[in-house]
Amino acid sequence: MTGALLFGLAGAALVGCGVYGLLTASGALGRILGFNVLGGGVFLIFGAVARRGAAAGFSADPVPQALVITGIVVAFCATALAVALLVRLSTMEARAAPADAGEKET
Amino acid sequence: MSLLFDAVLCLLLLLGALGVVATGAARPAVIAFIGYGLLLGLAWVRLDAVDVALTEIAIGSGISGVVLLHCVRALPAPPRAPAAHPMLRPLAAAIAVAIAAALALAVLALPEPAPTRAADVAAALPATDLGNPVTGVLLVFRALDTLLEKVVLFLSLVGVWALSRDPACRGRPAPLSPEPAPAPSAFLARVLAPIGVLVGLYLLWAGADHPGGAFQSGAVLAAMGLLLVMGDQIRVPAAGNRSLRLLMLAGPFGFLAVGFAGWATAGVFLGYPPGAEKAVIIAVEVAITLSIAVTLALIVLGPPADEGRS
Amino acid sequence: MTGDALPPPLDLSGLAPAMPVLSETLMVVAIALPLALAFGALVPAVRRVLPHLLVFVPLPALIAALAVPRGLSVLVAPDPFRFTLALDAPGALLLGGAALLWMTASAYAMAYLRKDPARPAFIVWWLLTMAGSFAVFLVADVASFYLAYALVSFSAYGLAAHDDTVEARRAGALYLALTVLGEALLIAAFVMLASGPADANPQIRDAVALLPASPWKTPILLLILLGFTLKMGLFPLHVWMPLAHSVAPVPGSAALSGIVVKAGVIGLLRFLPEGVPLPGWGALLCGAGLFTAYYGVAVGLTQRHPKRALAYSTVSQMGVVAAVIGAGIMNGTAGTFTIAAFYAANHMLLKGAMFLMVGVAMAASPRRALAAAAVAALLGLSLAGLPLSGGAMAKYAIKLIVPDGGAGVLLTLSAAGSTLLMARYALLVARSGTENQKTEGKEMQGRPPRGLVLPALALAVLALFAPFALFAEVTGVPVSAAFTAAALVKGFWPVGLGLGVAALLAWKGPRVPEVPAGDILHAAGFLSATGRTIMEGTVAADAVLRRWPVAALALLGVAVSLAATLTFAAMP
Amino acid sequence: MSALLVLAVTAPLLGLVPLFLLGPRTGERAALAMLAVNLAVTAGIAEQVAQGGRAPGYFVGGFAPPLGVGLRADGFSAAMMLMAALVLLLTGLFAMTGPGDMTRKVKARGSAGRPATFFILLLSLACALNLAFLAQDLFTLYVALELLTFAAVPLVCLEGKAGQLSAALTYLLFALFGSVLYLLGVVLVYGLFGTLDIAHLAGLLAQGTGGATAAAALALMSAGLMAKAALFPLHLWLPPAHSGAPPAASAVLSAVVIKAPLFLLVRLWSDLAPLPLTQVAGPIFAVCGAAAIVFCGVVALAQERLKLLIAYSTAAQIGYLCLMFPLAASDDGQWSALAWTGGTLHLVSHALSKAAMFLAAGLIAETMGHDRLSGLSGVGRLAPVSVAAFGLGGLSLMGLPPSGGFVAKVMLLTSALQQGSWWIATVVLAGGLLAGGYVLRVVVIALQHPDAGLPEARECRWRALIALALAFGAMLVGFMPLAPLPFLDIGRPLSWEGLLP
Amino acid sequence: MAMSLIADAFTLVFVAAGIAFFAAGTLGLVRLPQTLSRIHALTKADNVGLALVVLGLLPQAGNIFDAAKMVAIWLLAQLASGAVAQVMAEAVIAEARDGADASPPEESRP
Repeated sequence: MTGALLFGLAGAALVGCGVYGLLTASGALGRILGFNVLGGGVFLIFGAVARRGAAAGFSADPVPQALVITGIVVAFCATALAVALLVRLSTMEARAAPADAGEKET
Repeated sequence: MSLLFDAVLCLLLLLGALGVVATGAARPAVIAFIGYGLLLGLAWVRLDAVDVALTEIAIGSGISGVVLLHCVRALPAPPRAPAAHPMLRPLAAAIAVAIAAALALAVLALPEPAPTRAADVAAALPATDLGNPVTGVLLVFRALDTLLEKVVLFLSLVGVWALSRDPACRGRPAPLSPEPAPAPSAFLARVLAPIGVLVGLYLLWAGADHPGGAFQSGAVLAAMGLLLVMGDQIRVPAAGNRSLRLLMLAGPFGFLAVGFAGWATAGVFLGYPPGAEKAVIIAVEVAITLSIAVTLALIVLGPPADEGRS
Repeated sequence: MTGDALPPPLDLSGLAPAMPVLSETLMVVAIALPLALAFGALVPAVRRVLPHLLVFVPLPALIAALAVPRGLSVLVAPDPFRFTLALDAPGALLLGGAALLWMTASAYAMAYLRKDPARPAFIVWWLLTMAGSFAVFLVADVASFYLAYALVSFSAYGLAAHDDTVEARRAGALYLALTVLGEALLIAAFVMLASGPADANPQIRDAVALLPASPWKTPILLLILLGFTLKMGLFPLHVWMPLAHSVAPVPGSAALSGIVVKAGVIGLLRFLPEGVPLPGWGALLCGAGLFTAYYGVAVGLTQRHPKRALAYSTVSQMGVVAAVIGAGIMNGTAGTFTIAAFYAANHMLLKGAMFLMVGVAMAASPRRALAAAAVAALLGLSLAGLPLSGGAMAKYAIKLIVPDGGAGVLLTLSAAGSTLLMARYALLVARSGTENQKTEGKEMQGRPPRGLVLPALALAVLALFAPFALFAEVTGVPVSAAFTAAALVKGFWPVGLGLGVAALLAWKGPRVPEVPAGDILHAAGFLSATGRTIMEGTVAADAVLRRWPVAALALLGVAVSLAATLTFAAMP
Repeated sequence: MSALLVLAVTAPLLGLVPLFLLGPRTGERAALAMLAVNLAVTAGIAEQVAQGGRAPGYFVGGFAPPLGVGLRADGFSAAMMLMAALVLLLTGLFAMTGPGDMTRKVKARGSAGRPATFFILLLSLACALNLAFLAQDLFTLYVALELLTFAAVPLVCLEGKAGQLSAALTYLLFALFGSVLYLLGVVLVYGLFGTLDIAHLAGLLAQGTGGATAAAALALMSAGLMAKAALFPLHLWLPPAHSGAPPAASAVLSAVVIKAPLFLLVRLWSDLAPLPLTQVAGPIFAVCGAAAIVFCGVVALAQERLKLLIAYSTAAQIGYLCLMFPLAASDDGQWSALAWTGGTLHLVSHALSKAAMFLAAGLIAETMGHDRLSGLSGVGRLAPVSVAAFGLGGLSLMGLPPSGGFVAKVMLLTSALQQGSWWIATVVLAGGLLAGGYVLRVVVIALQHPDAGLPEARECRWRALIALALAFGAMLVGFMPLAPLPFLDIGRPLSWEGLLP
Repeated sequence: MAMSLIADAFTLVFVAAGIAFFAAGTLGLVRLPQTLSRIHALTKADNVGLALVVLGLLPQAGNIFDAAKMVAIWLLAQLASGAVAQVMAEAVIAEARDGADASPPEESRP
């Protein structure tokens, strides 16, 4: 049981948590967090694969690591866009429903 | 001994992730997410991927954390969410466990002489006289992915700006926090910013041979920019500001220009002039860092507010 | 007896050298002219002059039907598409009849719709249906036949739903739904048919020649029969016809009932193998035809409006045509198709004239309506096969195909039935003159405008005497053979029986309630109810499926099931 | 090493600089020029493929796969690129601020600055689509998919209405869920084989190594692509997103954006996966496709709003391509080639006709002020050219001659019947029936006499003519011969022959 | 040989002390009732703990630059935790003041 394999299994577990988050989140923010946890898990598995591929003087295979860096930046862009959409949507709904703030928000 | 440390770290990671996913309320989930992100950075260090650890902590949990906290503050108290189907949680848990188990089996069943591209990278790296193989892969061997990833970053900012009600997208985004910045954060901004910029530039310079590089330094510089804005040291930049837009375009289109220049010098798109690879790569990295710093900061600041309204 | 190598009746051998080029261009112009004018209607200048041109548009088709030697084919488009036209005996008969009906009905329509604001739209649909009908009779390859059939079917909707009343919209919707169903059935049959011969878009003749040997013979024949009898209006697929024909304006229902229905007839004639005995299918078609013949008469008798009575008469007559074709292919007798086409052409002209007479009667005062009813009665009796009339020629011709066995007797008895229905129709026409003479608001007290009367009478004359000219050519038997004493008696007794029963019924017949148009449609009300519940169920299921948790579960379910199946498959 | 491939990916990006820096009007003209250049480049590639008879390739940066990233254009991708470039150019012309537009109330609704954003997104779409059709590396395809999603999501909520925003958010989150699953598949593939280049992977997979994990990876990637292509039962985001978006945007979304994940699904199962696996997976996709055709067809019939009806029609028509999988994967060459051509022609004719229908629907909604079907009776008088464009597009969906849809339907039917899969034939026919149902329902309403009074607005004629041009394009596809198209077989089976030592 | 022994012993002692302070800080975080006292415990104990750990690791550092970097880390941590503690404290006091005069404080989010 090498270190890389351990983190691979941790990655698999994180994918499980992410999937659970995406399935059960009630609001969009919960889904965004679930997506990030799921992405983190996938990248961790990729890191474990990289670590197993250590050869030719490198302590890990650099190609997957480069892909993970690109993946993290893309995941951030996705989170930022989703958050911007969510914020704009909630401000519009808040502005659209000030009148009936009293009774249950439809 | 280190295996024990890894095991504890994995356990903490799992608990952090469960914390993020299982809590209903938004704010604790985001705070748990930031903590989980830092632990994830540690995990990357244990996997000998220091570049990735830097990126994960700086972008994955740092700036993402800021964006998510900003979102939590902007969200009104969530309305009573309609009660989800009672069977949903157990079913989701079952599927999650099944998928995690299947993946674990797949990871365990990976072929023993692990297939790797390390040898090819080792063979091709000296030609670019770069020390850090990850930067080599990012900027030389798979340069197309990085170029397009910059366009993705640019597009997400265009997407964020498209949400503003001010059609010309020229105005100034709303300030991050409505009330004036408290004194200590102004002090922190004044003291920390120069150090942060120094660290960012160091990361950029070291990136050629040691862990570091454009993404990580860009993120640090963006963080410092945000710190200055939050400390009311500098005004929030307007979206229409011409030099800002030039900086934003420097990354993707500077890289594209170098790519087209590669046709003349190295006879192939995104090829580097033989002999002067390192200089050109560093130039590209500087352009990318500037555009990443500006774009990340502007994404966090959000869409330009309406002309009339504050 | 007869065959393709038939000398055309109008012998233009005088123009011998230019003969092939002339007839080819004639065939192409017959279709191209109405199509071009239909698209030309977009230009306001053309739109203004169209009403006056309309009468002459079918002229090239008429000349083509008369002058073009049979069996001549012309390739209009280059090879990959292979849009070919060809003229054979059945095609020529139906084309000629259609051209005559289009000409007279066009003149009639222009007078009938003179004050209607939506006339230009009607003219465009009129021209498109005309082009489609000529194309369907002329076209020779499978894909182009499907194109022509679709053109005539869908543009006929424009004629049916012209008045845009609520009932017209309902009838139009039903017509479109069944037309689309028919198209689906036919495309399946054509695809199976066309995969026989090597190239992708074969000639109909080659494809049908390979039909008996094709592995999918049964499904092809079933789909072809279903598709075309739906258009012909055989029971139970006839529900749309009474509805559509009664809501359409008079010239529209004349075209619908006369010509558009014949697209189904030509479809059967083209796509059923001639000379190859198909006992099972023949019997099925003949049986369905006979049943429809009697069913049409029975329901037609209960109708209160002359147009609906005529619609059911068309259902009945198409049953007779189907019976003739069925009997013909049962034992593969040669010449069946030409005679069936002759009978259909005769029906086309008579039915068109009768519909126009209904329009004339409705526009006339009670006294003049009686005169119109007299002409209508004469046409009706001719349709029923009264000796010495054109219809008798047609009845005599189909006797040559249907032997004197069970089918023969039933067929002759159906003549009695249709006499009964024609009497009822004449009675309704006579009565229709009185009630709504005021509502028409014609200023000339009760005198129908000349624009209506002249074309109607011209068509009536043509309908009564055209069969005589064509009889010899179609059956090869001299006309005089039909005038022998025995033939006359054999022709007269069914008509006499019919008239006797009609008189009996008129004297003290029971008050039969009117069967609503599209009779079994109302019985099939539950179909639309189940349709609606299915739709609501699907929409509700869609709403559930589009909730986030369900969709996310579906995504993971798809991934897991795909992985599972592939793993078991990949397991050596 | 054909340089045109690189131009196809990078040329549209060059249009972003003037758009972002200069004013909207000059930026718009530059964008249209770039879209025209894009069309010229794709036409050049198609011509190169046709002349050379083999698929041109390009190693970016000079590094051959598996280390570097390769671009390659075979017949199928060249055809798709040409279609996408044509639709994007015509939609761009449609969205251009025309001569009389500044005064029209459409412009006044605060979208003056918006066209610049629209054209930035349109150009990025062009780049993403060309990359998706050309890239031979699984991770580059992931970046292309993300680029596509990031360009498509803002398109949905360009006008900033609340409904559009929630539709865009659902679209973004579900597309991200799909792309993370795709990425998980890519990670497993790299773990197994150490390479991400499709040609190499095809070789390794053909040897039968990888077993269960390879199957799981292919399944995950396919599920991700199905989520992004909104194939039934994963179509939750498509109807609100495509119906809410502005007309030009929904035309592009429906016509070309969902075609890229479908294209990748086909490439995954025709070039990457070995034949026995494809023959096992084919029926599953066919079942999903059949369910999409029938289910979404019925729901489309029940819709009360015109744009929602067309959006559900898109969800249904996607199913047709998935019917192609089992037919194209069968062993007998002739009939699978026919199914392959039929599927491609359906993709192309659906793109053209659906774009025409959405543009026409947009104009109808703009003329009448709403798009509720009950209130649209008699719109044929006000917007005759738009209704004609809608009708012609509908003709292609129904599969009536002389339209591209007819040729595709005949090819799929022939291939299905020859290979004895009767249920696919009946589904194709049922699809035609349902399409007939909802298209004729709209055309009949448009041609009726107007119940209520008609507003005095007129349709914008030059935009309606663009929609008509697209519909005629769909009809022109109908004049393709009913035989397998050799052009589509150039470059198959996939290999870097000639380019790689 | 003796030098490294002493260095190891030095590191062991100081790092252990540092960890003890960290443990105290975390205990404070968990046990103390209000936010203010929690911030107090955290900043005080953790900073001292970090100082001790850094001090303990100095001899292990390879060269002078790494040692300088570790000290720099400690300084940055001091700066950040000090400033952040102040900001949070002000926020908590402001929230308490708004809560007190406006209306009974609705359950403040944890």
